[in-house]
Amino acid sequence: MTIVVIILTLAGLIFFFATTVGLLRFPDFYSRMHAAGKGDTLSSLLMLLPLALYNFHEFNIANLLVAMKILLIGVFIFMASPTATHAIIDAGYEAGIKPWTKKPEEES
Amino acid sequence: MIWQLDLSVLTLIVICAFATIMVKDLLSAAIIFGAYSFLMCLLWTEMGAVDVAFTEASVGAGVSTVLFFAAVYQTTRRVGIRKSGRMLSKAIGLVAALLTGLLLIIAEADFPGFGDLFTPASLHVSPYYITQTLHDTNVPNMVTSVLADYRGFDTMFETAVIFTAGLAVIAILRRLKKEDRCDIPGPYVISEGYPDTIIRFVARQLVPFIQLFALYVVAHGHHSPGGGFQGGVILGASFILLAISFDFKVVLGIMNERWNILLGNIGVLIYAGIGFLCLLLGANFLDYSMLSKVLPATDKIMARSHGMLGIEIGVAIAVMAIVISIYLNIVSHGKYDKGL
Amino acid sequence: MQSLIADYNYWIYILLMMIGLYAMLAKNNLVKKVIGMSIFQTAIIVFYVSIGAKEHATIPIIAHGSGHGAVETAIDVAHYANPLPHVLMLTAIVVSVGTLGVALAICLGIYRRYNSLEEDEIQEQLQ
Amino acid sequence: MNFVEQSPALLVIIPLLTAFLVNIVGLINHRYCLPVAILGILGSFTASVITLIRVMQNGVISYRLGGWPPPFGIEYVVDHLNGLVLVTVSFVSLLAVIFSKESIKQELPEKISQFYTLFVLLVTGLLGMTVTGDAFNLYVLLEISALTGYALIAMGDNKALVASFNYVILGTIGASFYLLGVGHLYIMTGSLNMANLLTILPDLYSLNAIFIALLLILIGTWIKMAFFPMHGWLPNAYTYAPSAAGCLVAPLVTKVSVYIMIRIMLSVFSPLYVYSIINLSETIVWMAVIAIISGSILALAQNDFKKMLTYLIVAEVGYMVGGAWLASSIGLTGAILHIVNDALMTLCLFLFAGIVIYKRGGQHLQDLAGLYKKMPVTMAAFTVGALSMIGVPPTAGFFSKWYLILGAIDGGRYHFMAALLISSLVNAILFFRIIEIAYFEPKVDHHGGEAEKVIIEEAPLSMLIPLIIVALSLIVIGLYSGEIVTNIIGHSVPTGI
Repeated sequence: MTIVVIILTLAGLIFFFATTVGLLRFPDFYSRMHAAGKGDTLSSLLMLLPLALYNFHEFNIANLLVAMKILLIGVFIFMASPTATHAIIDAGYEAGIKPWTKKPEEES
Repeated sequence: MIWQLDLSVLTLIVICAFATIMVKDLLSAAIIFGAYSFLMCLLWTEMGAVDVAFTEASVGAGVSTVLFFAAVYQTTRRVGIRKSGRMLSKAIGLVAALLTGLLLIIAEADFPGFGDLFTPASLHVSPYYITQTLHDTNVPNMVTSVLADYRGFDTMFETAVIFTAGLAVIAILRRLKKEDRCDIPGPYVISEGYPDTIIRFVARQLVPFIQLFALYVVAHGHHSPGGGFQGGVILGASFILLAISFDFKVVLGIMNERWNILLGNIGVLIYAGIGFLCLLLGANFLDYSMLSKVLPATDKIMARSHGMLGIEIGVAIAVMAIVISIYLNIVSHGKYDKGL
Repeated sequence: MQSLIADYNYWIYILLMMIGLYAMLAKNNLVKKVIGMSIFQTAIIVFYVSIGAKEHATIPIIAHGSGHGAVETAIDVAHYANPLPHVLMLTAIVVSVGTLGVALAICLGIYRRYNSLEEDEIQEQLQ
Repeated sequence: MNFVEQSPALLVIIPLLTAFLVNIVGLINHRYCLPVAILGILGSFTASVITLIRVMQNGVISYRLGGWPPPFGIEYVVDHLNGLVLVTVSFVSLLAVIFSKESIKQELPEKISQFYTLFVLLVTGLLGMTVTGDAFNLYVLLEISALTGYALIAMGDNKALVASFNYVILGTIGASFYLLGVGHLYIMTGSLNMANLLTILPDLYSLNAIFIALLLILIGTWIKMAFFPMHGWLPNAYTYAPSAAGCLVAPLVTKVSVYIMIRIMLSVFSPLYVYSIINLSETIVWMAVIAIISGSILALAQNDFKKMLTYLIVAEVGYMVGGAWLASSIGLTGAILHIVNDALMTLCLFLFAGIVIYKRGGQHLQDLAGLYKKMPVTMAAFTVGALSMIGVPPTAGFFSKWYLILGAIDGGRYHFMAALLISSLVNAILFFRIIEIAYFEPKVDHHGGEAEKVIIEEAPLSMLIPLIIVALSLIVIGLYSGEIVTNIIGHSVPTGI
């Protein structure tokens, strides 16, 4: 059990790290939001899952309830975070931000 | 407390505070301020002040940020370029800040150490609350029992403060006449174009859960962090979410202005009324133990617990109504016609 | 030096307080002043919550205490953080959000009349 | 329920409940707001009078809110000092609410219900601040009165918004400093109850932190009462406020802040500490001297009648702070008596200003021209207020000034005495200038129109009656000030400072 928890947490941390790198290093608004939206949601889930599991070191109803609550947080993050990303990107699109292309910018 | 975590969060807080003050765009300032509030919330959780953290998360990071956004939306993002001739106020600010800092540093030398178990603050009054809360009120969350019972009078006026704030915003901003002479149109045009189906769908799915959670927070405040105030703010926030994702009119359709004001009044009246009921029953003001006379099958201790639940509900109603009212007024510039 | 490290919370609160106070008095933009005000008030909250913190103490909720009045074990005071500053600060947060709402409302009112949020531009129009 | 037994709580609870009733009633019809508000404040006034009588008969009252014993719960403590201030506050607000009827109809016709709700809440806050015996509870009530004050002032004309914003910023700094000071006391003692603090603190008097706690609280209250270098928010805020709001805010907010300062000095720190152990009184009396003189000089420079009054408030605050820090019991007596007198005098002058604005539509000094012929009763009442402000014997203002001067001599602070005399002289110049304008300069120069009949146009009765009552009360208090000092104030001033 502990090993699973450790592996999941590590995976979550790696994804969080990738998200952060993506957020900082990607070239334009849309790809950055893409990194933030996807990576953030997945890594939050990967962090919450081991927390719920870790809670089961001793199985009883109270622990089950706590684990359920932690998983509920995950469900709501899964609903809210992509929507928020979508809303931000939509706003960016309406504000007229041009997507980045491979061609150098000075040609256009 | 883990002091490494503490220290790193504090450093981030100071950086955020500097950034909020320095940044040249008010919208960015509002966002960084939201981050600042969230870090504060983290810090307080880490220090064991879960109720404070919960309140800060719902109020500071939630409602305050939304209010800043609404205000910036109705005014301007621009921060003017500083002209010369502002040196005097800068000098006053600097001198006042440095003097205050100096005074506080001198005082700090006499403080008992941080985290010390044997400070006067943790030896004089607070042991009574910690040891007696179950015995006196049967409420395991001492913050709730101190808030709603031992120092319930403070909390009543705290609710009155938020009511006052809501009323003050109405008094300052609300415009009942159709046309105002010195009216400046809002700077941003709301795109009336495509209603965003995804956002609306998700918001519609989330709102019932948010409200359910808010009710849980109110009802479960005796046993877990939370209570009337936090629950009320979350309820209000669910309406704000509706207003943002759908339309201003949707919220007004659910709760029009008169109902809103009435609910705000009723909430505080529930609180003060319970206190007054105790007074009518012959005890001192807010002495809930006397409620056992009117509540069936309760002894004095359970009466205190029930009294607390009653006032928490009152607080939640008042705070919900007032949060909605402040938001609607600020975002529509007091006209209640359209807004974010 | 020992106290410098041990009491870091108090130093940070003083720093935040100075930032807030400076922003309130020196900034030209009204919304910036309001933000400074909020920082100033949170600094005080940091101070109070730091008073209530205890080393190795947990949150001030008595665990498994839902039995009606019956406390299984004696309650160890050192085990729980001091609840009183938390209560006071709940009130202070509420007060600060109330003040924030009123201050922003006044900012909006000023903007409606003077079409500016800059203090010097408003002063020019007042003269 | 025993009304007499519960009077300390009722005097705050009644206006609080009334505020919500006013707002609910306002949703139905605006006309019902005023009667409800008057009834509420009347109830509160009755309760405060009963409380004062009980205090005079039985001594200090302690009321436990929620039934909890003092250091754990919140306690209300009424002694002679705050009993007197309570009666003053509720009396002044009763007159102000009656006065507001016509003026609010003219100035803010569409926001009557909000106005009265905020008005009654402000009264609640001020009464609560006065009656409470808990340092933190005082902060919450301070914020209630501050928030209502911001809103009431911001309801005025365009300039009022800017003034109100400055008030928000400075008022928040003041309240936060107070809170910080209380925090310092809390970290050093672990208590928030004033009486409890008084017993714990003597062991800690040597510590810097206690001194700084006092300093922070003092700075906080000074900002709230507009003590001279920190007075920047006051003149504009009070000048541009709606006149009905000005009549409540101007007489009371600064005075209650002075009361809080005295309460903190006497009941949290002891007279021994503030006058003997720390060496602050000389500095503060000098600051008060500067406040009095600069307030008076700035008042001389004004052409706007209301603005002139606001600068006079700044000078009067100097009187009270200086009197409280003279380190003599006579000076302290004078300061406390002056809280009462100044509240009434300021009310009198602001009511007059409200009537002038109502009738003439302006508050410039020239708008006062020819008033003696048109409004003889109003001007007679104004003259009483002005004489009291100057300090002419039968009126109340003379006696508090007399005690202050005696205290200055007693404490050997002759510069304070000189400042008081200079200020009286300036007041005399100011008010005689106004009386001259109002008496001799007619509004339109009438060539050969000597036989023209002057039509007497008094203000409506609802405005006139409060003004007459307050003018009469100034004389009555003047005549009975000896009794007030021996029977009420004498019990609250520690002897042998």
